[in-house]
This record gives sequence, structure tokens and C-alpha cells, in this order.
Amino acid sequence: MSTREKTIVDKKEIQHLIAKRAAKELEGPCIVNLGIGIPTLVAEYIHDENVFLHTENGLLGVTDVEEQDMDPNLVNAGKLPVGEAIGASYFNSADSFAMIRGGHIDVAILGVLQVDQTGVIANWAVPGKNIMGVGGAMDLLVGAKKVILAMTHTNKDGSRKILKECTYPITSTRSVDKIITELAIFEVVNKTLRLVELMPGVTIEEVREKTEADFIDSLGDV
Amino acid sequence: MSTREKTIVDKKEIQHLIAKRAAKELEGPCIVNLGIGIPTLVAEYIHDENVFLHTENGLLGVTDVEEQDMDPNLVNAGKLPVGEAIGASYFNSADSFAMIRGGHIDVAILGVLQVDQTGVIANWAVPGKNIMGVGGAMDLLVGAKKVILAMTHTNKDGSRKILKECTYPITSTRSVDKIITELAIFEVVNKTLRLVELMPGVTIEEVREKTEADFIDSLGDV
Amino acid sequence: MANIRQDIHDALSCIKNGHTVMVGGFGLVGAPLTLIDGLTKKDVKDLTIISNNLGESGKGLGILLNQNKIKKAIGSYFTSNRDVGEKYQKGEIELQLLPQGTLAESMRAGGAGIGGYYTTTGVGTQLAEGKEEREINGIKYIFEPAIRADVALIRAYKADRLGNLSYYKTARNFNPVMATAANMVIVEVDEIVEPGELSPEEIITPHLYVDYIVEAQQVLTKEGVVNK
Amino acid sequence: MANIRQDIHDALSCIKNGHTVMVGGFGLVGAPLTLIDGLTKKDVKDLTIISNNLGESGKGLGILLNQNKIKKAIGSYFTSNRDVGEKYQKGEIELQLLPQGTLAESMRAGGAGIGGYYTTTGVGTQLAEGKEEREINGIKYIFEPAIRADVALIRAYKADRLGNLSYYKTARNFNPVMATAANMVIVEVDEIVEPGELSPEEIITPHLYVDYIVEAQQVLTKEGVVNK
Repeated sequence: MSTREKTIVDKKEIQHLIAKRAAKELEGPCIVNLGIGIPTLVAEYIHDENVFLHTENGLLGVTDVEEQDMDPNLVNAGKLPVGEAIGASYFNSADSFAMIRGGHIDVAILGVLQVDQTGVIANWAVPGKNIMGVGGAMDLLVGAKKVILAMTHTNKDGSRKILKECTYPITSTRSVDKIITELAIFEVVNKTLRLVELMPGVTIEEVREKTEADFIDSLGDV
Repeated sequence: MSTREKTIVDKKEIQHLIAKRAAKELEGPCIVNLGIGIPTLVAEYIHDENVFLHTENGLLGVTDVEEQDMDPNLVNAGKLPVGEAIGASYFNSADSFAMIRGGHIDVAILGVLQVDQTGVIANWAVPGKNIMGVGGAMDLLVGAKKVILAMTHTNKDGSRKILKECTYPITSTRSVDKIITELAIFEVVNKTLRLVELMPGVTIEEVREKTEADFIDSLGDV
Repeated sequence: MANIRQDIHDALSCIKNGHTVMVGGFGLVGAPLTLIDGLTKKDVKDLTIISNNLGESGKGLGILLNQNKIKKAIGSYFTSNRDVGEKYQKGEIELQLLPQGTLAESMRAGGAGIGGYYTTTGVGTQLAEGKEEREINGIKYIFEPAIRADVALIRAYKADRLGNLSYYKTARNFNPVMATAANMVIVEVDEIVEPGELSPEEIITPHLYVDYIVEAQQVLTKEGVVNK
Repeated sequence: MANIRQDIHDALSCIKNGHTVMVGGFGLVGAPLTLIDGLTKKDVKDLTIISNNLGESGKGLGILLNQNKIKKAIGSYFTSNRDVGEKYQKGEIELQLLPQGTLAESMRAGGAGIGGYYTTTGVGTQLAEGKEEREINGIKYIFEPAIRADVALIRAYKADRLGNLSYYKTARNFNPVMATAANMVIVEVDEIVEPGELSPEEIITPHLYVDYIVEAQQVLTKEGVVNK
């Protein structure tokens, strides 16, 4: 295996590690919206039949689909083919976002570019590049009852993403509730990050090194 | 036949005379909403299959219904039993009023308490009485492309209803487009009433006597 | 996901004194007759009722009115119940009259996270008094705030066990909109079916809007309201 | 009631230079591929396109973009077509980016006679710059005006001859909302059926919203867009 191939495998493994841990946060009955990227992978690890997936392009009751059953007109928000669960329903974009913005989604799991130490995120634009896409990110941030980030702890180049302050344009003034990475789990309480869990084999020193944001060590708390 | 019975028959005859004449205004394809009272009777005189009736409680494609087919859960805005046409559809109250307020109804035929000489109407409240009902009257006034009144020319006691100015609270600042009574037909052009037609056997003198509003005699106009 | 309740009283236990309660239906058509009946048997007061009508004299919400459980009513057409006027004259009830389209749209706004909106309906009339007027692209509008409730009592035709709802003909009316605009949504249905029995096309209210389901014990027939 | 047109060019004849055109679809799913293709063959310019995306590079609306027929685009996610950025850098296109929920809701407002509304989405972000902020019941909202178009090009699954429309799974997306918010609505469908063949429950867009119907000549398959 080449180094590049190895890196890709590692990257994929890390993404699945994060997704699998994020799935543990979901206890039915609940309505969940999964963002593009790592959050989409979370679906593979949900085994609770009372966790219902909502996708903003107009479907409640998203399931996996086998290759042979793929339908080009049945996709999720990432435009990937999906299946429909028993009891699924379809609705138009205005009705779908009315669900999101009206507070009817229990949990949104999202990816980010940056998150600051108050839990405010940036996930839709990079300064200096053309700002051309926002999709449903801002809607989910204001609407979902609980927002969980499923993200790699650092960027590909090793630079940090959990910062004192976002340098990219923020998505909302609302703080997320939880941050899940391949290294650790933080809860956001009163605009403060609390480290509540380390992933297996990770030390708090490593987390400190790879996190710019201030956080409280709450590992010992019950 | 007693005088009272005779009066009732006359009243019904007059109502049907007005409704029948109003139906002539409807040329398909068009979407029509019929108000409560005389306007509801218009349905009986529509023979153009491209005239589609909308009722604000959530049905496009209202038809008559035979006694034996009446369904207590299928009614019009006046809560009278109706039938559903081939190609009919149902929708909720918000969607139904979105149709009305969004300008998707071609013609509304309404009853009134009063109409003034600029075509502004009053049909929802009487001063001194409890103001307790407005229903969809204000919505239809602002939303329908064309509003036609189907009304008796005077009140039961002979008092006039087509006035210089409404003394009852107005329904909208928008003028109606046409007024149809058992005596005459007026068009409202630039906030001015134009008498365009006399009903059979009626003289302009009778119309003048029973109309307080100023109007232009446009009977001779082509 | 919805919970199915056998006992009406139990289903209504979340309704407290002073609550705002939406009640579906256009007259008796599509009204949650069983839940309304349950409410008349419940010890509760100072309710604000949001419903197009307040039933008829001594029927449906009209019973609740006569029991003096209603402090305030928001609707578009109270005229269908003559008792409302009497109560109003005596100062025993507060009324807020809205055009029917505004009533429906304000609920939709409440359910969709919208704070308020501008409509042309009512501009220049007595019902616009005290409301902010604003010109947008040369057209005059008035501001209408969103409406929400603590509890919505609605009626549907069929529910699957997840809580997906279908409706029957014009018995749909305000019910799907109210299902979106309350903290707690209680539905009475003619029939409870298994998930999958309602086709995705038939599902008008997806289950994320529904909290409790009861089977209807009272139904509207040609002969009036009867026990099932 | 809708008119059925055999000729795509004929169906598109109402689109003029400078018009604002809504185009349905979420990416290529539910996009009116045949009508877009027709538009690329039509001599027209200075269009404002309202669509969630601008197709992909060289596909769908992407062709129209490369033909320089688009003066301005309003959408939520132009990132799916890398050509958009290049055009934007060269100053050849004006972009208005809206959150996807705001895009959809503003169209609904446009179709429902609402002048504008207050949403929490975007508050405190760069996309709120220049927008009126207002506090309602202690919550901050921004004002968003309604959106309408001269013409909407949409895709549905089946149409009956009256113009009633049904949709296919997630190919529904923006199509039903756009059908309400344009002066002229042109629909392409997979199949035209007789009135009565669509059940009232299946009809998502009632015929009062539809002006012209054409049969789709291009369809999205697993292998991409193919001619029917």
C-alpha cells in the first residue's frame, strides 16, 4: 500500500470512528437531520428503529439503499442515493424547511470548518474564496433542538479547527451542544467547552495540543 | 298562498334571477369562489365544464350533490353539503387561503350588506351589533382578480344598499368590478359606477329611485 | 413519534389552567369531537381557544363556552354560535377576530419559525386598527404576528402507529396547520393502522408533528354527532 | 386550467429578455431538463434565474450560464458548478445567496400574497448584512422579502389534462412552491393522464397553478440524463 493509499484508508477509518461515536448520541424516539460529509456516515451506525432521519430536500424516513435498488430521483441533501423507510413521507422544500426552522427536528449532526470556544461555528464560507454556497446550514443551526458536530479534530495539514475565535464567517450566533472528534468529546455549557470524554487511547495532552480553544476538563465529572 | 308564503317565493325567485344572471359572467377556463347566500346559488346555473369552483375550506372542484350522496364531511364555505368533481383536490386552510390571497382565484362572487359609489363594500359587520364574524371575506377582496357582487338591490324593508358611502365597516379598500342585482348591472370603472344593463322589464327610473349612489348611464355604450 | 392513548382524560392531561389550545375543524366538520367532549369533562379554566368557530350553541366548543372555561377566543367566525355574543356583552369572554386567511397563515408562521409577516388582507379596515402598516414595492400591507399554542387538538382520518396522518376530504381544513404550531399535538382519528398502510402520497402530516393519538368515539354523521 | 403543448419552443415563447425565471430541482433531481434544454436553444438574454443550484459544469442550467444568458442568479448552493465562481470573478454574473430555507419560504410568500416575513435564519451572519433586524417576543429576526418570477419552469411526475400535478419522491423539492410564485407556470411531466386518474390525495399542485404542460423528452437515470 502506498503512503497515499494508507492516508486515504486512515482518513476513512477516522471518519467512521467519529460517525460511529456520534451515532451513540441518538436515542429514539427522535427526528435527526444529518449534514453532508462525516454526518452522512452516521446513518450506517444507527440501529434504533425509533431514530427517524429527515433530509431537507424533502423526505422523512431516510434509509440505506442497495446498489441495485438505487433510484436517481431518490437522494439525500448530499445528492447521494438513499432508500425510503416504512412510514416515510415526502414534502416540498418550503414544508421541509418549515419543519427545520419551526423547531421540529430534535437533533442535527453537522460538519464544520471551524468552531470557537463558545460553540459558535463556521461551516459555509472561506474568506478569499467565492462565497457561493450555504444550503441548509443556517436553517439547521437556528432550528434544530440539539446540534452535534461530527468533525475531524484538525485539518488535513494539521492546523487546528477548534479555535478561540472563528476566522471564517459564522453560520449562526447559536452555539452547538456537543462536539465529537476522533480525539475527544466536548459539551458546550453556557458558552463554554467542557471536555467530557477522550476517545480510546487518546491523552488529554494530545487534545490540548490540537485544540486552540480554552476548555474545562470535565473528565472526572459524573 | 298567504302573503307571507308569496313573499318567500318572490324572494327565492329574485335570488335565483340574480344568481342566473351572475352565472353568465363566468366564461371558462376560470377559477371561481362563491360566497355565502345568493352567490352559492350561482353554482346551479354554471354549465361550462371549464368553470372550476374553489371553496376556501379546502376544495377545488365543487359540484352539486344529490340528497342520497351527501357526505357530512364534504361541505362548502357555507357548511352546505357539496360533491367533488372529477379532478378535484383537497388542501388545508393555509394552502387554500394562499391560493386566494396569492391571486390565484380568477373570480369571486360575493354578497354584501352595502356597496358605495366607488365600488367599496361592507359585508362583515353591522355597527351596534357584536362584531363576531369575518370569515374569508377580506381575503377574497384583496386576492381575487375580479370581484362580482350578486345582491338584492335593496333590503327587505326597501332601504337602499347601493349608497354614496358605506355606513357599515368596510371589508377592503379595493373596489369590486361588477354589481348584479335583480334590477340592473353596474360596472365599476375608475372608482365610478356605470349602469350597463337593465334586467328585463326594469326602467332606469326604478333603478335611480332604488339607488342612492351616483352612477353614469352607460346603457347606450357598446 | 406518537403515543397511542386509550383514555381520553389521560391524553388531555397536558392541558393546564391558562393554556392556549388550538382546536381544529370548520364548524363541526373536521372538529376533534371526542377530545372536545373530553375537555368539557376536565376540570380546567382560563383557556384561550384558537379555532375558526366556537362550535354551535350548546355543541362542541359551545359547551366549553357555556361552562365558562374559555377566557379568550381567537377565530374568524364566531357568528355560528349565538351564545358567544351574549358572553361577550357580559364581559365574560375576550374575542380576537382575524380574517380566516390570516388566522390560518399566522398558525403556519408559528409552526414554521416565522415571527410574523405582511399581508394585504384587512388593510384599511377596522381589523387593521393598531396594526403596523408598511409599504412594500408600492403595495400596502399590515403586520401579523405568528400564532402558536400550548396544545393542539385536531382530527384526522387515519393515523399509522408512527403518527403519520391522512385526512378525509374537507375535514382537513385547519387540522394540518395546527399540528405544526403547538408544543403538544393530540389527534383523534377514525382508524389506527400499521406503518406502511398509508402511502407516502396520502400522508399529509408527517409523524414528527404528532404527540398523542386517540381513537375517535364521536363522529359526525348526516344525523349529527353520534357516539361510535 | 393548463394547455398542453407539443412543441417545447412554443411552450417557452412567453420567456422574454430580462425575465426572472424560476427553475425547479435540487441539483438535477426534479429539474425540468427538457425545458432547460429548450431554453439553451432559445435566443434570450439577461435572465435572472432563481434556482437552488445553477446545474453542474456544462450540464442543465450550467449550459445556460456558459452561454452568458444569465445576468443574475438567486440560489442557495452555487458551489455545485465551478463555472459560477469563474463568471462571478470576471464580473459576468451577479449572485444573490440565500439560505435554502429562506429561498423556499420567500417563494412560498410570493405565491401566497405575503409581502415579506421575519425569520431567525441568518441573524448575526454575513448574509444578514443590510437586512432589517427586528425583535419579536424577545427573539431576533431578520426581514426577508417575498420572491416572485415572471415564469416558473418545473418538473412533475404526472399531470392530468386539467393541469393537476403529482410528484415523484424527492424530485418534488422546490417544484410545487415555484408553481405558486410565477405569473406563468410551465411544467414538464413524465406522463399526461386523464382527469380522475390522479386521486385527490396524490394531487400536490392543483391545476389552478399550471399554465402549460409538455411531455419530458429528457429524463434522469442512473446513467445520467438521457433522451426519452
